Amino acid sequence: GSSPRQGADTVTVLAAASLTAAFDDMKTQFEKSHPGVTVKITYDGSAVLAQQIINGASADVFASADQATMSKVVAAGLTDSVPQVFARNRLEIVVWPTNPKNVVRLADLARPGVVVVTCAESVPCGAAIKKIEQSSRIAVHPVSQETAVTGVLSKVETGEADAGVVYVTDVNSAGGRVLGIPFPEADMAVNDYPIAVLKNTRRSTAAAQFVDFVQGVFGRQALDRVGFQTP
Amino acid sequence: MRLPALLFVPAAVAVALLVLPVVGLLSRTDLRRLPELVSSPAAVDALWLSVRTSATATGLCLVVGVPLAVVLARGRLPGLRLLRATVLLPLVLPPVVGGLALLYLLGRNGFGGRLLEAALGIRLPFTTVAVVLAQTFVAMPFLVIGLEGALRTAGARYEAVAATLGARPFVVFRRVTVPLLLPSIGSGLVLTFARALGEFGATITFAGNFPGTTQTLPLLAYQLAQSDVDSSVAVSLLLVALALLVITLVRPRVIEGSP
Amino acid sequence: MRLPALLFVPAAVAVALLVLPVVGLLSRTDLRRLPELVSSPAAVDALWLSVRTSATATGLCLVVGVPLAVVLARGRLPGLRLLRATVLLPLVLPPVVGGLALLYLLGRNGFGGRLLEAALGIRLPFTTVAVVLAQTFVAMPFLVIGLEGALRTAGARYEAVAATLGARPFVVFRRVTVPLLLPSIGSGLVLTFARALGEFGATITFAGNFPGTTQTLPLLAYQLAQSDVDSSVAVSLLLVALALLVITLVRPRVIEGSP
Amino acid sequence: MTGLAVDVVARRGGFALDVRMEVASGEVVAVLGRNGAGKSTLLSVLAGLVRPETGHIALAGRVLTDTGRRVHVPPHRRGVGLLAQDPLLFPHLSVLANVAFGPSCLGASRRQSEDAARHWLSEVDAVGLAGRRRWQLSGGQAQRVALARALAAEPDLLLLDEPFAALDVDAAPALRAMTRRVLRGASRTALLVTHDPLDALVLADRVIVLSEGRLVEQGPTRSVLARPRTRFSAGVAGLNLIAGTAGPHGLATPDGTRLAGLRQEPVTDGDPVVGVFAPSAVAVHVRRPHGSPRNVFPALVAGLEPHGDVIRLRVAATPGLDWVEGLAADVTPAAVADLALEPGTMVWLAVKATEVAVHPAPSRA
Amino acid sequence: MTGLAVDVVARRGGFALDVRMEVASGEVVAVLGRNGAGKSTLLSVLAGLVRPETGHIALAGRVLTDTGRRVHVPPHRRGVGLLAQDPLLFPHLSVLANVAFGPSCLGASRRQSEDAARHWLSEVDAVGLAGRRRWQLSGGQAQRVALARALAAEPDLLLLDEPFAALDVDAAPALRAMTRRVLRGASRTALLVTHDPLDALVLADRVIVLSEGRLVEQGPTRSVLARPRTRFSAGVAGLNLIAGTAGPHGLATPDGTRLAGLRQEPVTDGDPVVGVFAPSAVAVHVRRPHGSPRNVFPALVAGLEPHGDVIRLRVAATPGLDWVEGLAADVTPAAVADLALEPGTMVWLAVKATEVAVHPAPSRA
Ligand SMILES: Nc1ncnc2c1ncn2[C@@H]1O[C@H](COP(=O)(O)OP(=O)(O)OP(=O)(O)O)[C@@H](O)[C@H]1O
Ligand SMILES: Nc1ncnc2c1ncn2[C@@H]1O[C@H](COP(=O)(O)OP(=O)(O)OP(=O)(O)O)[C@@H](O)[C@H]1O
Ligand SMILES: [Mg+2]
Ligand SMILES: [Mg+2]
Repeated sequence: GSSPRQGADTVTVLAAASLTAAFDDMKTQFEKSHPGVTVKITYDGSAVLAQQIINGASADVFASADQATMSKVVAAGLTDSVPQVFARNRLEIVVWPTNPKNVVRLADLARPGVVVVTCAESVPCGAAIKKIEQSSRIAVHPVSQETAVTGVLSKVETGEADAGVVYVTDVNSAGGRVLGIPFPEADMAVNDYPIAVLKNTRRSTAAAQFVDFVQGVFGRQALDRVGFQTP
Repeated sequence: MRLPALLFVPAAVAVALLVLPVVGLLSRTDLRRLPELVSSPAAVDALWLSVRTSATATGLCLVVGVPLAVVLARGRLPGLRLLRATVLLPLVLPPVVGGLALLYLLGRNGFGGRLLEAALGIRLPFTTVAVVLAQTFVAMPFLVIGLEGALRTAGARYEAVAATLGARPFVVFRRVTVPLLLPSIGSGLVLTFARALGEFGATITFAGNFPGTTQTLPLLAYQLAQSDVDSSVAVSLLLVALALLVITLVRPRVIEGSP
Repeated sequence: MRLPALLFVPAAVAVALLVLPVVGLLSRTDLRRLPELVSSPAAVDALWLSVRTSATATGLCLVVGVPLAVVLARGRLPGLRLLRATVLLPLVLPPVVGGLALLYLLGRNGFGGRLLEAALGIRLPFTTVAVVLAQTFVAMPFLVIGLEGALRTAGARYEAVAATLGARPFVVFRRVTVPLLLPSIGSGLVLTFARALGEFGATITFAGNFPGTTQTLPLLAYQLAQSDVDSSVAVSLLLVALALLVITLVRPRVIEGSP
Repeated sequence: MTGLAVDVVARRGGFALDVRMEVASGEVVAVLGRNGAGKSTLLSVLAGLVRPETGHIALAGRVLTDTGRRVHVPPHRRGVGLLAQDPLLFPHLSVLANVAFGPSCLGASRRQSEDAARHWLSEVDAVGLAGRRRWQLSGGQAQRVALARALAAEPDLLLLDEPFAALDVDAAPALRAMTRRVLRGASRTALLVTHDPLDALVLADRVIVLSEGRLVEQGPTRSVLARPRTRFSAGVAGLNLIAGTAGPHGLATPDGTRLAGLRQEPVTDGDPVVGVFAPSAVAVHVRRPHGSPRNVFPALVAGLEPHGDVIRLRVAATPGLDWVEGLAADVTPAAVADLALEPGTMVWLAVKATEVAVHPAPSRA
Repeated sequence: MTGLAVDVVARRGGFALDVRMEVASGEVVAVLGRNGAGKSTLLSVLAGLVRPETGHIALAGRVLTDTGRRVHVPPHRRGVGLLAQDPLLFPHLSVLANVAFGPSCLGASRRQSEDAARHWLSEVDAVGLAGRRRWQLSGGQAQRVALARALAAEPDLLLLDEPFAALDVDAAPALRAMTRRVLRGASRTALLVTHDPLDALVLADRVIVLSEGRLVEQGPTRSVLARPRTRFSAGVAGLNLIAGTAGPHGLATPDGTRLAGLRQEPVTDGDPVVGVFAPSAVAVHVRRPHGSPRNVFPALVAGLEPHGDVIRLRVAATPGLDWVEGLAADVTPAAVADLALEPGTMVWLAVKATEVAVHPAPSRA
């Protein structure tokens, strides 16, 4: 059968959806600095990607949006290197650009009359907000627990919800269609992004080079541009 | 009628294609954990919500879809051909985009939504009604297209006979068209109910995902899949069992007809 | 035949339900940006892949689905009733779980996958073949159920006549059953193609989302939705246009029959 | 006038129906004609199932169709009942419910309509079938139920398309008598398509004959059957008919043969006429006879059929004498044996001039 | 034996067919019987479309059905052709392709089958319809095409279910003659269901009569029609028949009335017998006659129908004389006028003992 690898010099990367902008940037630069090597990147929810790896998707590099998901792949014995954290992401409140409900703090989300959407607990951004709610003792009552960050964003973008909670990087990638509002409690649940070379890869050199590139100067710059913190 | 032996080979391939994956699914599921996974409050809530909304959506499809099918098959309006193509819209629209379309129409900023809010003070998104609407939108073509085809094949001969016996058009519809269509309505409803029951993309986009209000079984299954594939599969199997139950209960009675 | 006036009210409601959301969608889309969004290499690749895979899947459904429908409607096997219910499995399984089921069967650790790898050195998951399989799996019931219903309504009288004229079962199938079924096969194929074209959940789970290999149009639309809702909608509209094109091209010819 | 007035042109594919006729209220008209002549099409037009291209239909003073004024009363409001050639019983209803359908559409209660249905079923001798479904009936049983259903709807104008075709010899006379009683009793206007002259004789006041979509002959039943003007109605009446032009001795056929006969009505020489004579008036010889009969012509035996106590012989034409084709002659079984008549035998037919009645021909035949 | 041997019991809902019969090779048998008697069911069983419950069918030495040995040759390998009551032309094929279907199934090339189809279409006078579809045909046209299609398949055993029912008076004799030629020419074994005695007389060597699923009478066509043993076949033959038990003077009806007649075959007193007499032998009186005729009984006029040159009168029973129901008497039109006969008139029927032929009755009737 045909495989997603098209040439001898292709590195296939599976990356969390929130990395889309940063990794697209890196791909261009990496291919420029490594002539003859093509990078193919698939973006999706980390859990979905992990599931694919475990079930035999042939890929060279996996960049996850959280540690828990990466550990599943490690536990399945499918990594070739020790996963390394290369980026951090923190939550931000997201509102309609004009901020009609005047939301400025996390506590404003608990105000009656403010329609809020968050992620479901089973996805990383939902787990994070849950953690924050517990430690800050502020109870947010969302009308919907979205299963993906995009769900939260689209509800705020369309004006259906007054506010949501997503990652900084998501706010940035949505451009001017939403407004991000940082809040201090976000420090309580910072998300770590690990990256690893996968087992069975026949191009471990190029794969390792890409992992290094992500952690290198250019990678940091690219991550920084879209709002990631780098360790 | 004797069936050609040659037919059984592709038929068997088809059955294999349909059944083996489900066998695969079962083989990887820890059936002992099933009862526990399936009886969690979240699963029970979602199940009940799914049943209610899918049944309502199916009913809605029946009430408006049967007339639409009759108009499409028997009507002589200009632009009928275009109308016939529009019935297929929800079928080809990716469900997520379908949900978006509903949101643009009936959301807080959509013209329909503004109208509803101004006139009746109703807001649809994030409510159970939104779930029903999303399901109706995606499932309706399944009823309409099958029925229209059946009406065309059956022809209008019995309807003409009824008219010569003095039956008004509505009487013809009620006492001839619909009863003759019952087997097709039956199988169309099965498809519609199944589609509504499995609906995910449009629901989550238009109605969101809140336990008890808008979190149907497929939404729960999807959400669980992010963290716990096993319970996700378990919930899906619950869905399958439910659908098969409804189908075997409803189908034979409706479909029974002349030999 | 005159249609009862009362029928037009629910029919109009149905049309509104189907069409207005799409109007909402168009009203919020910047149509001037459309050509640019739609002609990106990614969109073109995805479009082409979608067309190829959906057409192949539809062909596969035709080849194995028609025989299955005939066996279900005309066969006299024990357990036929159970078989009939299993045809509905892919319909009620949430597509993501359907994809999971395929993965469990044909994936690296599934028994089918191990067999294939050992015997032929083939790995299916995350290949274009996997896309076709996923689409076939979810779309097949749409063909089979409609056809089976049509076969039941039509009855076996013409087939009996053919047999008394000396036609072998296979000749009866080829020269009587299939031609008489053509209108239903036509509308069944439309549904099947549309369903395959819009297939998302099973594809992404079983085949992944690799541009050029497995990233069909709905997958692209999904991916774009993460960053750029507008292009996502644009791509979806491309999908709709494509489906409507195919349908209006194929449908009238196939469905034309006796008045 | 309070009956039925029809003047329509209707098209079905390449076929055109062009009929103008009037039927008095309470009159029963038999519609005769070859297969494909347009009989069923005419009934469909009257019932409102086929829209005529142009024309006008009025029943009891009500305009049912007027293409000029774009009037087309829908079938259910015409008061026109149609028993089509195909019984088309509703498959989802019992026999009783099928027959009760019409009465219940007229507003009768469920009980009343079922009583009416039982009454009509007993009229067609099918009460025993009340609980059955269509596929549990034999061909003739279905035909009876369809007749009962059409009668039960009590229309102003009843259209019957070969109502007695599938019935057995016991049932046909009984149902014919019943139909006669119903039509006469309620003095209901009716059109009856049939291939059986008996139906026309027993039931109809008047006969019309269609050919290729046109009305070619009409008149009181007995006079049409006694003095047919077209070969078709002659065939229905069991008579021979030869068309030609009037001459001093009788008529001349298109190929110039002269046929002696007696004029029944005044005609001018050269006018189109028909010569009519009974099969029993035809003598059959194996050698050319030389005797009193003035009309003698050769023919080939095409077929022999028993006809009551005699054998009816049908002939085919010899080259050059096309008009001989299909003539009938009655001979005794003894003569058949004596003359060794069988298909293919060459014979001479002789008819006395006094037996040939010459009538003016209809304008189109 | 090389013909057809049948001994079957078949069930359809509450109806049971129980027939045992043999047909010699090349023989043509007419199947008569009331509506619902089981004629079509018998043909379906022979064609293999209905599986008998128990029994055995053999054709030309081949076993087609043997429920004991679980043999059931499928329809397409029986060499049995069936023209059903409903023409059922394939709607997706042209008329030509419909008729060519059979030949092409026998392995003929496309060209050969179409040639054959054209031949058979010309035999039924329908070549002009070759390019049409089913819905473009009139009832009679469809019937002809279906006949051509059945003949074109050239089966060993041909089953024809009312093949001439919808045909016009021109076509019926021609097609009857053609069918006769085909059946005789190829000496093909055939069963022909009909309600028309003419079909039986012209086409069939032998007649069987079914009643309620059982074979109640059979024999050479002419003798069954001349000496019917059941009221049904008497009806087909146009004769009157009264059933009873043999007595010294003739027969006694179930209600005890004595009917004088002449025994035609030796019978013992008390045996079941039938008395047969022609309608022309019945004299009709409005007052009780006192004359030579020994058999005189009252009746009510039920209907009057023209029958050739005479009027055939059918009577209904007066209370207590049930067996009178349905008897026929032929009278002249003048007598009808003189006696003022009309439905409901009370009359006396008189039949001379010498006109009543007494035959042993069949075991079941
Ligand atoms: N849809 C059609 N297209 C073309 N020709 C048609 C169509 N319908 C009917 N015809 C033709 O119209 C003619 C009249 O048909 P019609 O059914 O009225 O005949 P009919 O007099 O009832 O004959 P029959 O005695 O056989 O029933 C026939 O020659 C038939 O072939
Ligand atoms: N599926 C069924 N269920 C019950 N009864 C049936 C079924 N099919 C046929 N019958 C009955 O079987 C009997 C025989 O039917 P069949 O069609 O053989 O009659 P027939 O002799 O051909 O009559 P006709 O002259 O009216 O065509 C009828 O009384 C009919 O009502
Ligand atoms: Mg007709
Ligand atoms: Mg029959």
